[in-house]
Amino acid sequence: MTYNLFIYLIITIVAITAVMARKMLISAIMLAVASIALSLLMFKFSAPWAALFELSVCAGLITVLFISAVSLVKKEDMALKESRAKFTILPLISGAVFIFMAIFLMPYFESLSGFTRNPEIQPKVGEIIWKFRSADLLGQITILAAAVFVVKSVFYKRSEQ
Amino acid sequence: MTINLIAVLLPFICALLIILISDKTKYLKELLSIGVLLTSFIAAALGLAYSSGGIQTSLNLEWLGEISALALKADILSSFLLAAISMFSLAVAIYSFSIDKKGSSKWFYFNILMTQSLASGAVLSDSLLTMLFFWEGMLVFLYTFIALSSDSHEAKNTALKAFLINGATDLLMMVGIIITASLSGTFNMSAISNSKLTLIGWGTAGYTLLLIGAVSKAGAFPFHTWIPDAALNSSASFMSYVPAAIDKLLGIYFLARISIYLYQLSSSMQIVLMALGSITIIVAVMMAFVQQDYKKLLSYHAVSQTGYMILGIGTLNPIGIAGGLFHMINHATYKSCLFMTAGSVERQTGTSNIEKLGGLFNKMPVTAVCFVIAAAAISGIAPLNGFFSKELIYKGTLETGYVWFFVAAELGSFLTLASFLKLGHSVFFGKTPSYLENTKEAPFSTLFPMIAFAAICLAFGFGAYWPIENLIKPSISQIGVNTASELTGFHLDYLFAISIAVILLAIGNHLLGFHLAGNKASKASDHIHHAPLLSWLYDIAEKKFFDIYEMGMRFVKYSAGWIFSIDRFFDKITDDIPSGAFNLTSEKISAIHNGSYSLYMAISLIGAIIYLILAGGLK
Amino acid sequence: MTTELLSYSIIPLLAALAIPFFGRRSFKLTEILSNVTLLAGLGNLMFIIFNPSNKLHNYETFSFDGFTILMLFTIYLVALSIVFFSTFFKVGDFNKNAFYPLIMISVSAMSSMVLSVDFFSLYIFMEALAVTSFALIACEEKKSGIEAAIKYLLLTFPASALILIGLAIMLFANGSLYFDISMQNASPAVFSALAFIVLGFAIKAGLFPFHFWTPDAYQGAPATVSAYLAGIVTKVSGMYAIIKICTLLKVMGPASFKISSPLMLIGVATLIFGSIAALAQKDFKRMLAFSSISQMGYIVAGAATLNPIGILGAILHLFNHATFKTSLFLNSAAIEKSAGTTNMKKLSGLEKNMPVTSWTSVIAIFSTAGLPPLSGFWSKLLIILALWVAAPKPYAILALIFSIVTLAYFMLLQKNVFFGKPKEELKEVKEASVYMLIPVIVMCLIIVVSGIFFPFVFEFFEKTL
Amino acid sequence: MTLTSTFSLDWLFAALIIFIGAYCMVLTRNLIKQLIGLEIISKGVMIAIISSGAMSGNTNLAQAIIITVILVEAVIVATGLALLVKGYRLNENIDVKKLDNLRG
Repeated sequence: MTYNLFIYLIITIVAITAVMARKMLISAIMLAVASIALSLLMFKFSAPWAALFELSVCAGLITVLFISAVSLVKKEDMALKESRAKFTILPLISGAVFIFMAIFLMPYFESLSGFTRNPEIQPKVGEIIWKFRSADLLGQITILAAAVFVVKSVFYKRSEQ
Repeated sequence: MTINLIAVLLPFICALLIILISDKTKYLKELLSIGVLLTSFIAAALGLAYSSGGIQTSLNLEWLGEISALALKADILSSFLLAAISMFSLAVAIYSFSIDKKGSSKWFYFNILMTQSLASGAVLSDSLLTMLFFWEGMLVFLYTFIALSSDSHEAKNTALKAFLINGATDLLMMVGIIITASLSGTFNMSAISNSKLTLIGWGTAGYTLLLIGAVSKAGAFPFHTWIPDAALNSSASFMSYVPAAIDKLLGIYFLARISIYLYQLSSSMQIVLMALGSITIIVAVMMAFVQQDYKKLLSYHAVSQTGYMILGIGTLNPIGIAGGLFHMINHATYKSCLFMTAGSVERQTGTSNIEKLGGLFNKMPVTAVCFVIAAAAISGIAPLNGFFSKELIYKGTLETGYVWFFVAAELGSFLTLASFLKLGHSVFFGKTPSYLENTKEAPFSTLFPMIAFAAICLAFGFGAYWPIENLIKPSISQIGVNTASELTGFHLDYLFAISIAVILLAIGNHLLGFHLAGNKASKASDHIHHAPLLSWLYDIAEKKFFDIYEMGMRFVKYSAGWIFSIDRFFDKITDDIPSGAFNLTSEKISAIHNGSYSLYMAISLIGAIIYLILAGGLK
Repeated sequence: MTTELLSYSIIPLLAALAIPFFGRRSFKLTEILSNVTLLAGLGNLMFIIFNPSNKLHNYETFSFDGFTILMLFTIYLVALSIVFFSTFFKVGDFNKNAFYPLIMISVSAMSSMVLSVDFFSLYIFMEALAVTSFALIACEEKKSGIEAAIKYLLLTFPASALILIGLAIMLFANGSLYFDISMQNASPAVFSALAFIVLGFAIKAGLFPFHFWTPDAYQGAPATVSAYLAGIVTKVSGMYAIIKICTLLKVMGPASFKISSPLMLIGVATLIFGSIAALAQKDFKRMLAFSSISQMGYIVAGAATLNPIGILGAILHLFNHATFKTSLFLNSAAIEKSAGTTNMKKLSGLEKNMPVTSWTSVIAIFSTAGLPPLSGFWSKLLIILALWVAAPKPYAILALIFSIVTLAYFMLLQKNVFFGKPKEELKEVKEASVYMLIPVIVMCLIIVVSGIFFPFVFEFFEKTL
Repeated sequence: MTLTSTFSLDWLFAALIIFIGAYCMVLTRNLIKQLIGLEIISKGVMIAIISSGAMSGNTNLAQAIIITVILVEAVIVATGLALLVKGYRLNENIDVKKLDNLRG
């Protein structure tokens, strides 16, 4: 319980920092930190595969993508004049919302957990993916193929030049 | 049933075939259509023979479960109407063979065939829903029929006018059908007729809406205004087919069905019906009397005669109903014939303005004789068919005890005869203008249907006993009218005397007008046209002040302004209030309220939360 | 997944992967390959549907329901029309080497979505579909396309999150995400999950308070892509799932009205809002977009009655919407190509120049407005009947009234664009080429034929649904 | 407050993180920040999924789902960034507020 609470606090604080940060680069790095914390949580929930993926894809690949995009549009950091006030009040608002949720949503979550229904069998991850969720494999292939052509179509002018 | 279905399905298939035939082929489309319509007519006539022989057939295709069934039933009334419709389709198809002014002949025959198919389906339907399907289908082809009958912009406008008027009333009728069905629990007309509905509570609304649909189809006041416009802007073939024949047949058929078969009417509704009939007679015949265009004059008469039929059915006694139905078939015959003469005259002389016509009797003798017979029939001159049906209607009206409606009908009769005297005199008699010296008789294909109709006028007049005994009586006794009393016969009673008096008065009036207008027959109506008060009424009527469509358009124009301002108001609300709410929360947030995207996102999220609360997700 | 029909999703995927290799040789081959793949699929589907032996055996040999097969048919039909149309529609600065593969991948994703038997595969294929649509919208080098794509991405992202939350609830409340298992124990938690999932798909379908991205996406996208999006993509990605869930809710008893009644409210609000907003539009494509929103309202309202008739009406209206909206959008594309604009203020009197386009528009418009005997009439009739029977009466009346408003704004459109006096600068406008007219004419034929032979259509669904 | 498992706590924080992400997506003008908000929301959703998997003793199914969700998320972010870069090349800015040419 304490471990979970600790991780959640880290993720919350990191997320707030990512939103509040003045520089986009810091936001991107904060996001990576949040991903790492989340993967630690997943280890705790005994979901090692998910944690590995989270670590490699979210903390790795996505951060790289973000940082390269940020470096392309770097000067916008200065150009975009945004009011800071809405971000500076975020911690306060988050606190208020947290209290609100603890009062109003907690009972709802408690009542939801009353309806838990455990499955009879508990197959292994590989088994699940191959036997029960083979459709997802097709989905993954589809979405990866889509991603390839998306990038190809969006950057079409550039690849020609 | 199969034999009746031929009249529905064969024209439909042929219509689809006609689209495929190239525009360049000569006579192929015409001959194909005439052949198909001839087959349909023979089939329908055989069907009529079967059902008058007591064989009542029906067809049920249950395909919507409890909601409805595709139910067709051929009782005597339906078979009779089916035969009549097929006859008019055939006649008009033959007539139009050598008429050029009918638009593209491909689309003309396509429309005729589609109308024949759908109208046949409508009269055969036993389920209100099936009938509605055919009825609404006809609406589409009414539009294309008018719109394609001429290249002009006016034709498209008139088509739109006809479409909107009939579309609006059909919509009302649809609501009426829904009410009727929910009151009785079924769409099936035979089932409803077993326990007739009464005019209590919702029943009144249901019947009134159905009534609007029926009389609007028949072209009664105030839904008639597209007919005179169509007379000017579309072809004589169209006029002799749809407004003169098919619409009357269907409208009056449905009126008879609802008023006698489905509903048990009250005496107050009887007055409403009779008043509607009388008003239609008077208003339309007044307008007809002063027209200077051959076809437009006829088109107002087509409206006026509808009034007689409604009056007849509105009497709710056997004599009146028989008269109404008999008048329906008679009117279709002679009015079709009259429109055909108009088309022939227009074809041969190039104009339909009666001021420019004259003395055509010698040039076009057959057309003229047909005109005289049909005109005598419509005016109710003694031994022709119009006389007998009108006499039945008068008798029925007098039997109800409301003398005023009888007087109105007689006044209508007087003006009808007067206007036909004027029309006939100025077109076929008098001096022949020099530019008409070379006019020739119309070709045989146009004369044949005219002669046939004139012959029917004579036959149904001299032998009025036969159609009344064999067609009208069985039809109405099958839909539940007691026909014990004698319906026909030539009586030398007071009605005959009155009719003679009316004829003499009309002739006198014509001679007076002729004299006052300086011996110009086409101006013989001027002494009434320019009478004080009447001239003012005529003026504003000519400006379409009373036209329900124009009224609607005026209303739409004003209300559009209103709706626009309401729309602006809501626009302001959707634009300003969400941002206004944000303003209240914090001025800072409003400053960063960055245009459209954020607003979209915020609204979406707020909507999501509201939905979840509504769905009880957060309980 | 329904394995018998799996090839319908795998073959386009393989074709998409093969296209870059063909495209390097000759561009023609790409076009031919895409057209042939889709045509073959469509031919197969038509064989399945119209095979007389199936009818003889009363469709008992069908191992899948009519809804699935109809959706597959619609997907292939619309995609083939679009691909065929764009083969001859050479406008704009396109990357066609990516355009065709993207279309093929989205066809594959849509087919997989239709064939899914659990909520999670529904979700993942929906995402794949969404990703391809973002790219399709932005495949032209235009500012408006980028703007539309970004808005589409960001504004529909909450849908993904909501669906995933719903899935998370479903996961512990049921232990499984399969449709049939999910429905076996209807605990309040399952209803919560369904509420979230329905809400997510409502955003994807562009229903009333969540519709903001729809007009932007349709207006900003290239002409053929907007026809594709409006005709099928957004319908499958949002509406299919909603109807599917409604068919599942149908068997869950009275408690399901907790979900369906707010959904019905949304549907009616959408149909009202869409028609009212469409009245004020100045742009051809934007008006079509709002009309599309309004028709979505009809479908949702019909499905949310949970009445067999209403659900059938919704399914048929989905199909009819695909036919008439595709033809209208393709017509708008033809006009954009010929006249150079879709602004209705600049267009007038095109009927003389483009008669076929004008008349096909009339047919599509009449079907949208629900005039008999066109196919749109029947589906709307079924929906309104279902609303009358199984919903508060005012809903049915509103649906009826706003179907007249539909006719009104489309008449306005027809009048502004095709009728009226031709403008001087539009004198030289030419009719679209015959090949570009073929898809539209085929769609119109389907509208007319399926309207006239509606009893057979009805019988098919009665037996197979 | 005695909790039988960490379920309610997990979901409470998941909700909070989702709120932070949504706040970011509604209020910021910077497109990159929009995408970061999107990422934060997905983090919250993933917490919810893994927690419900653990709750019902169905962690493996949850894992399988999370793997796919991560993939999808990566593709969506990649698409978003690609569109952003292309938009930057055409518009010379990444301001959401200036994306308002489509209206009417």
